[in-house]
Amino acid sequence: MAIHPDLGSQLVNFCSALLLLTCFAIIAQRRLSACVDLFALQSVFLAVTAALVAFLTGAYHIYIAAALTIVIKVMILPRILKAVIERLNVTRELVLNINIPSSLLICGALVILAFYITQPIISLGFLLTQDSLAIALAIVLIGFFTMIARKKAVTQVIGFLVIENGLFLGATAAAYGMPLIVELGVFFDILVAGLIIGVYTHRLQDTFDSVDTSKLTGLKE
Amino acid sequence: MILAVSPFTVGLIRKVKARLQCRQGPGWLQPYYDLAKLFRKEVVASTHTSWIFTAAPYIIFASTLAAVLLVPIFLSKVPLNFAGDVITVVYLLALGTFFLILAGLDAGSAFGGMGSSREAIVAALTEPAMILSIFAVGLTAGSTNLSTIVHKTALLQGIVTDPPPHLMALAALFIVTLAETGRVPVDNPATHLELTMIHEAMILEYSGRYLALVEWASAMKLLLFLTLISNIFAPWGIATEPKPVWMAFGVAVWLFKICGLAVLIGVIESMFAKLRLFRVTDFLGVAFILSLLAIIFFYILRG
Amino acid sequence: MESALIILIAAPLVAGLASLVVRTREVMERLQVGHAVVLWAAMAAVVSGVAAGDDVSFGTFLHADPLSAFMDLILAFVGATALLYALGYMGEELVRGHLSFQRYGRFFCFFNLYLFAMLLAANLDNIALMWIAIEGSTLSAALLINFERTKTALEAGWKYIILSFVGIALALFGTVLVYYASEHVLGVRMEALKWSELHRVASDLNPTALKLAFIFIVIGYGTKAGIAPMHTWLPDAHAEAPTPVSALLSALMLNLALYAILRLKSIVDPAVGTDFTGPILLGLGLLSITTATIFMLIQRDYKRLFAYSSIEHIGIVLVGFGVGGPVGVFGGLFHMINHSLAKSTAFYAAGLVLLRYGHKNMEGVTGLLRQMPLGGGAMLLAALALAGMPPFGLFVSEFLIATGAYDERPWVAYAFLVLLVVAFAALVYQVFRMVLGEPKETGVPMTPAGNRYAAVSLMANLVAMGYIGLHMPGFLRALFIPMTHVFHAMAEIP
Amino acid sequence: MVQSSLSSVIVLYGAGIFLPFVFYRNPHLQNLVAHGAAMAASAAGVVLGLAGLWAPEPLTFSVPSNLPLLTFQVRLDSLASFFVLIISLAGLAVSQFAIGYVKEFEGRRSIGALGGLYNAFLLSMTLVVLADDGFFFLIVWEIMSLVSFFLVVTEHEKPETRYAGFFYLIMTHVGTAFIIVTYLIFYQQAGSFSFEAFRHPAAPLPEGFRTLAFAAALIGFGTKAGIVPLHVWLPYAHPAAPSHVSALMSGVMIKTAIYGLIRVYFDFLGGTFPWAWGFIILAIGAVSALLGVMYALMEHDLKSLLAYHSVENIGIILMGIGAGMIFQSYGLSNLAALGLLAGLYHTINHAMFKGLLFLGAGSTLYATHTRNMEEYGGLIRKMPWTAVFFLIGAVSISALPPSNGFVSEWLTFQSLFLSFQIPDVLMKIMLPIGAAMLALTGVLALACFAKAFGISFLAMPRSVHAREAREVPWAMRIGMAEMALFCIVLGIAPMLVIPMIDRVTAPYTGVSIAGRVLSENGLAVMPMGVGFASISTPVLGLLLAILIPVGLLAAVAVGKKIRKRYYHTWGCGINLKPRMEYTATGFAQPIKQVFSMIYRPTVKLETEMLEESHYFAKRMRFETHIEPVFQEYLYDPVVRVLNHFADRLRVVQAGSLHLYLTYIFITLIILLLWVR
Repeated sequence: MAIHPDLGSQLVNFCSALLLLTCFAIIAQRRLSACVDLFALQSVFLAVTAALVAFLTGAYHIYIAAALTIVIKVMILPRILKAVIERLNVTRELVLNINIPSSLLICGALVILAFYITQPIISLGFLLTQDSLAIALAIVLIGFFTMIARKKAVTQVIGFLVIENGLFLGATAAAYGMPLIVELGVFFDILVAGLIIGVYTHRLQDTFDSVDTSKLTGLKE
Repeated sequence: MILAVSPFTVGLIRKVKARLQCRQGPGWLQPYYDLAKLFRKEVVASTHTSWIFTAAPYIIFASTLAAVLLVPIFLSKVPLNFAGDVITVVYLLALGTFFLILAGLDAGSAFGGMGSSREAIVAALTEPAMILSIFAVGLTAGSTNLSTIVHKTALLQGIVTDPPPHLMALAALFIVTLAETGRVPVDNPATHLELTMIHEAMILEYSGRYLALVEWASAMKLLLFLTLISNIFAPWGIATEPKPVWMAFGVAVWLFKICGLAVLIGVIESMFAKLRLFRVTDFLGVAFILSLLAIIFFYILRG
Repeated sequence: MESALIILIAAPLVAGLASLVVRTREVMERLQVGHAVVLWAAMAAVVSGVAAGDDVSFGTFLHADPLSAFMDLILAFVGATALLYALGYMGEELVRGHLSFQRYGRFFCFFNLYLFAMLLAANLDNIALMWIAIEGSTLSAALLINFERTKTALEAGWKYIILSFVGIALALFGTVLVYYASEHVLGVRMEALKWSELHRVASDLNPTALKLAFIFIVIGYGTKAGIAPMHTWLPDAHAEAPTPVSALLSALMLNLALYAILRLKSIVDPAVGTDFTGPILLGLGLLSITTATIFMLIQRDYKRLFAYSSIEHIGIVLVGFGVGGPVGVFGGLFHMINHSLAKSTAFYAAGLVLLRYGHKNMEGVTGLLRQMPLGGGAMLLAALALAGMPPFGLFVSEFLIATGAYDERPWVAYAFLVLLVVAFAALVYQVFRMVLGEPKETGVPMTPAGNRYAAVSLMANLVAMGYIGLHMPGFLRALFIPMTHVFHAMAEIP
Repeated sequence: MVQSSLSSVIVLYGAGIFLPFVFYRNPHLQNLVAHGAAMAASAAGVVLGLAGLWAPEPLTFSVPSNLPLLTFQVRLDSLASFFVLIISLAGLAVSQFAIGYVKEFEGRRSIGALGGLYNAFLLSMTLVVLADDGFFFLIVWEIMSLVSFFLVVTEHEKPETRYAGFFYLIMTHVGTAFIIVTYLIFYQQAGSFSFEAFRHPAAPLPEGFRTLAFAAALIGFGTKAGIVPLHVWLPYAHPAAPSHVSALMSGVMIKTAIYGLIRVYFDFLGGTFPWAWGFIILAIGAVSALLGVMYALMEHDLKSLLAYHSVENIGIILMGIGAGMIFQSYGLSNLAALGLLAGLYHTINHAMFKGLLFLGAGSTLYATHTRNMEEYGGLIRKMPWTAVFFLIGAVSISALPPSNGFVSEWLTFQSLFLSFQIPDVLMKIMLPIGAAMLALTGVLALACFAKAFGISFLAMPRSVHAREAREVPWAMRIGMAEMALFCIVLGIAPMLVIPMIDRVTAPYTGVSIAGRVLSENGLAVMPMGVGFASISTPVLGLLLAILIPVGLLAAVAVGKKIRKRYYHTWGCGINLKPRMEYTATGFAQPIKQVFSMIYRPTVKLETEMLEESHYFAKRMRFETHIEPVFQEYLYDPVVRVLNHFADRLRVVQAGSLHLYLTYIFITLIILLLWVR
């Protein structure tokens, strides 16, 4: 059955907009476990978006990608992170590099920037993924910003994963997803990365008995 | 010629000074007696000295004599003319100075060293003025070759053609002469007081024939400079052609001139006091400036 | 040929997995030595094949064009010497009881996987798969840097991971953008990611998309390449990693990341014209040289010193490609290979010093020439090479780059020369303080076995340096000419 | 002929580099092999130089390299041949000397390394002057610097040696950078680095670039030559090296810079330039000469003293060349040739007598194990040969007739004096002033060497070292003898040297002046004909030789046979002790006083009085230093600023991960905005 392309693009854009919103929520959130949940939520939206695109364009390998997203980003990784949080019993982040209101403002600026930058190439985008590229870029930037703004290792990891989500959205939206093998490779890498980071955070806790990465300033000139 | 006459000038100067001090003073020929006597006396050499000490007097004597041979005295054309120009003369004398300094150091006495070092600084300060003044004169003649200079000036009476540079150069060269030959106010040949002596300090260790040679050489040096002055700036009457009559006349004129200069020096010596060593700088600075001005004037006048 | 390529890439993987099951040191040594030999042989086959001009590829994904072959040459040669050196180095640690045999084996496993990932990345004819391979190398490197498990090593590792993961993520975004641009020309299929295809249709691709892509790629891979201001992880990682790993990081990984950037440059240029990528590379290059020089001046730790020197040299290469033109490009490429050789040599020597004294503080290190002629001499020669002294090739390449720069933008040449002089002063001053003079500390001398491996690897590197220093072997030139064409420097090499 | 000698030069030096390592078991053999090879190679080099000088047209040989813009090409034109000759002559004598001198290092040092580096040094210098390709030139130039650096730090356990070596390496590297700039400027028009292309560029060089090339070359080569104020490294580096190496560095290596200058100005720039260039060269030369000799006077370290004299003599050479350039720019070809002649003549002279003096210093060092003149004294009786050779060197460098130094300085004087032919009044006045400065320099040099020789060799030994000194082995004496011989020949046989140099200058000035400068019988040297000015060193020598006996005869004639008695020197009643002797410091004191504005001496006098009375000193301590003006006000500030700046920037690498992330983030944003 065919859905009107405008409607399709509306849906896609709506989903990606939701992704963006979750980013802001993460920025605004101090409690770590909540951040993880939000990340999981974002991943769900992501999967939905992917599925939508797959459905609308008939590029079926994207279904697999969506499925993988659900498995890895909604199930496995949040578990790991939760576990870490449990073990470190750091529930909330009290001190931030940049306080929440200004963070939100900056993120707003970043979104505008993203639109501004991608505007010239949007035109070649396929109809129904019009603005997703811009949103993807915005998510990447915000994830990046999260890593700068937050101090705890866990939140930095979340920021990193948000970036990944942005990338995935970009890939899906802009190019109907990379070829399957690429997707698989990427997911594999993300998985391993998540594991290694988990290992590292454990070690950090053991050695520095804190995951406050801003304390890691032993090596300098 | 110079060999023969040089001691006489020394004697003359001494005489003049003596006279000005209302003394009888030694006879004209006293220096000759001294030399003869010294030649006969036995030599006392220091055990610390090396062959340098022995060789130096001969080298000094020889170099001075060589310099003399390059200078036109009463004949404007010297046979050895091609062998060297006025710069060569200067450097030959420098050769003498070099060995004199070494000799002064050789004995290892503090006086020798002191004299040597002072001689060095005086020489250093004198040289530029000398070169420049020579240049100034050379420019008019368009040559640094003594015979040419003398010859030309003799023919076209250089000093008359453009006086200012010549006069300045003359003054400069005269001062240089006083410094180079160790006369008052730079040095006092009569003194043997540690604090003041320069030349005497260096030859303090010498005796007998060595002393004679050195003294003789310095006398020649003095006369050499006087000759230079007289022949460069007032070459009137010098023989321009090797004719007996002219030459005889030239000799007479030359004798007359140097006597005049000798008297002048004598007068100066008895009028001025010796300068402090570090005042010599200013004195020679004047000479330098004069000779520099001479050159500048030369060009400005020539346009 | 195909087989050679496969062997070249598979050998490290096999050797890596094998080293997990090895139980004795002798076997391990035999295994790795054999592995090194195989690497050399396979590399020789591949390079000569490509130099001879025939098409070396396997399946759709593996393809060795001159540029890949060039990377293979560097990776395999230095990788092999690093293996030998590691045998000596880790063997020494083993003998001294600093690490268990199990970890000894694990080290070689990681080490070889690292090599594998890099060799794979160099030969993959697919921009996205290359990204995956490079990500793989990042992961294995993360494990190696933290291998010694000290506090500082952990910190260095953490910084490395976070920074390079961010970088690599940005690079992926860039890759996506390239795909985004290319699929309009090549359609939504695998070919749209093939280097060769992209290169073919480069001039039709959408310029703006490529520009954005290039920015993300430069920043992304630039983080791994240690380009200032993304270099910050590099000194820490190089200083804390086990020395063979530092050598690998400096001599191979930086070049590999650079390779990725240059690949993309060769595609972006036809689309948007050189005066887009040129200035970016120039600016970053000069910035890198400056930063590195400043920190070399005030350096107290000799491993960090060489790390910064790597940043400097990456900057020099960037300047070479930034100015472009046959001379500049040639200089840049020649600089890459010479720098890998010299820098790995320097790190090998530094490792010997570290094994002897057990600390990295330059104050305590003097009179190396007296105390350990091998290490001291090698360090001296390597430092002179790195400082750009003939008869080593770095002088030639730096001079060529300056010439190329003078052709394009004279002021760049002047700035470049000034920076080089200061860098020279800094490096030479620091190294000579260590090498000359009388020894202060006695330290622990090495076992003959360890020394043997070290000597072999050092000699191999030095000989290679001398060999390509002032005169270029035919096969290398046969590689270089087509490579300069890859970068659209079509003009004849003078 | 040429080809064979060229190849034999390279092969023999090569053998000298590598063979010593073959005999690593036997240092003595290594020594013989290395320096034997060097001698043979230098001999071949002499042949090569002469052959090249008299060859009808320049010969070229080249080997291709697969690298872009680089060909290993050598060209044997008259200029190159002349410098090859200088290098090889010096190399011959020095290698001979080294055989003896290096014995001292056996056991303490790797003779193989020392000998190999020594050969490499000679080879690189030879190639520098032979190179016919800018790229190749720079390579051998850098190798030359590097090798000489290693030779300088031979005794690297001494901190001051390390400092000297490092300072030298940095300075010379800076110089090289400037040379690179020079060549790049030429390259821009020529499109290649071959000197042939430099000579005949596709398009003529714009005026601005010509000036830039002039300045860059002056700084670049000037650093190596040691012109003021770029000379600071020289007095550290030259003394630090082993003496035979110092002889080569001071005598020969800095001449390669002179070669480079002539190559660039007269060959590449075609000898057409404004008079200002010549004047700048002349002025720099005058200043270098004067300051060089003045600092030399204050030195008590014999080798540093000689090093400063190198600065002085480079200055004199540059004065000659500068005068030549001025004349050239006014189109007075004959005089230009004369100026160059003077400069080049002094170049070869300085190579010889400075080499000789350094070998002499090396011998005293070998015998006394100290470089401090205050600890010498009376050496003339311990080591008579060395004394004689040193004296010859001293006379030559003091330019006393009939030595070789006199000839070249006289020629310089003449070329300065001839300025009255220049139409420009300013120049007319400036050049004589230069002459005055040259005169002052000459006399100060005389004073300095009177001091050097007098204090070191005459009077009583001032220290136990000097008392126990022994004459040096034959190998060293022969080496010095060779050098001395070269000096004398150069002095009394200008009629052989001038035609040689004339072949060098003729291509650049377009005129051959050998016929005009030499009288028919070849006895006299005369710039403008005998009527103008002339010297004849052979005759002068003869004259002195005759006149010395004359004095003797006179003495004998008047005062019969000599009676001689030896007794102690009179020391005011007390019998003389070495401590009472006049010291080098004391000797230089008046000069220091007079030129105090230049030296800025600082004097420290500590007096301890006796408890009983405040009029009797127990002990006094007297210290005096002269201020190293250039280092204090020119070099140290640069280093200080750089370090301070670097130190302030530590914060960039503060260790905070967030900071690092921020760098990347900001870079990303900036670049993205830049693209848009």
